[in-house]
Amino acid sequence: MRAALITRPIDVAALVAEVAHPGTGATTLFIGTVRDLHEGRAVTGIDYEAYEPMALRECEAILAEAAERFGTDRIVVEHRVGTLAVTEASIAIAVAAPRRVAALEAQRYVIEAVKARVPIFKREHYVDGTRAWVDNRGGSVAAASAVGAGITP
Amino acid sequence: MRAALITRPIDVAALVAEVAHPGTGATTLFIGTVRDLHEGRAVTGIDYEAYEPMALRECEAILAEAAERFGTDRIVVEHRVGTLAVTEASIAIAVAAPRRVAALEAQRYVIEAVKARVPIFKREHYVDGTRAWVDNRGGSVAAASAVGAGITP
Amino acid sequence: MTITVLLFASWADALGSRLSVALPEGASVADLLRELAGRAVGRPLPVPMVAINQRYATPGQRISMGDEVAIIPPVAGG
Amino acid sequence: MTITVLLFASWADALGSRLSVALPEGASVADLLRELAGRAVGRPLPVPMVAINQRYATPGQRISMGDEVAIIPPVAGG
Repeated sequence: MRAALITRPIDVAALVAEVAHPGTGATTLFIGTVRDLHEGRAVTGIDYEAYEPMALRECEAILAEAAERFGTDRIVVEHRVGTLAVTEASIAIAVAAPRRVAALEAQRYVIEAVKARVPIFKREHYVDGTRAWVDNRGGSVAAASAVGAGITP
Repeated sequence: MRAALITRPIDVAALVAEVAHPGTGATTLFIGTVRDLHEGRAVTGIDYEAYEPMALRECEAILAEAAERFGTDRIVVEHRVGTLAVTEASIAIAVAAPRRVAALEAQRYVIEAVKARVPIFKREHYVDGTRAWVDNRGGSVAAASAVGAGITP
Repeated sequence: MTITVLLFASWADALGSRLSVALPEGASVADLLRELAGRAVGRPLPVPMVAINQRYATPGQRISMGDEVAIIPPVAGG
Repeated sequence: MTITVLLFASWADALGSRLSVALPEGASVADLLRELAGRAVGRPLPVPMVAINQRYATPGQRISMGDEVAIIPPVAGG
């Protein structure tokens, strides 16, 4: 198992090679990429920012959970930080397991958990030159409720 | 969409590149590999044989079903035929979609359907020099019921 | 009528990869399987599917002259 | 007591990426969020989580001197 936050482009072929083993029957690779459209707005790039020590710790916890649950510790995840262009990979997850169900389900577990829990943030750049922080629930800051809503006792 | 049966090693990086698109938010890759153990027996290699025109037709039907169901036609599958060594890839499936759920679910749909329906057969080679045809239900020919069982009216 | 049957894997090992089979006009997939079972008596072969013109066929489906007929042992792709 | 708070994304844009906050001894996460809300009145900030020593904290959890405290806006990894 290995988790990393990196600033260089993700080498997905290296991740697949890293989890390989003669006992492997199935390998899965998930790649998240910056796409050119978000909720109808044309996107030109994304800044990824992380609370790095906690993000790494959460990623490592997620991999340990997946290993325990799906019976394979041949799992690596790399998440990019910094500014990415459209089509660049923001995350890659490679899993190898003796059987396909474990490889498929561990892959899904890891990506869903990363999206839900890991303190990484993104700011989209739009063609009109504006930028906005967005989140995985589909909201942008402008659309979110005011801070007061969440802290009323 | 593209399906192929090939005799050369599968170039998984080329498949990932083939489905790439600026509108892609998630790419999944599934790789099935020959592993060194099957039901406790040490395996040294596998012969894959196909009823080629029907196998290709079934693969294409599966891709069309996945495209319809998950809303992306950026799907390729390659299956190897011939003799493979341990760690070689027998199948690779790459899917790209705007959103991850489609990429994950199309991947799973395609591998499950290929394993269930596509007329491809495999014969395992064991360390003791013997060989046996095996199938995806976990049976080997020696363990299977006699032919008569299936054709009694 | 005489039809040509393609066979694969364990069935090809037992009976060859291509077989000519004489069947009465209007014979069904089940009729063909009964005929082949007679040729494979005592051999440990797995129950196959049958494809007609590269599509899986049902036991009651009729076979016509000129059809491409294939015996499909349990599949193992992936 | 004075604690140092790390902020990210929209919260860092609004209040800076590092803030010193004076809180009474035994203050909770909810107390900290009330204090920060006072500094961000009228700004459209999303409801954050709070982490203490790099683990997500509950609203009732107490903050101690020397804790690493962070404001975590809605996450967007993946």
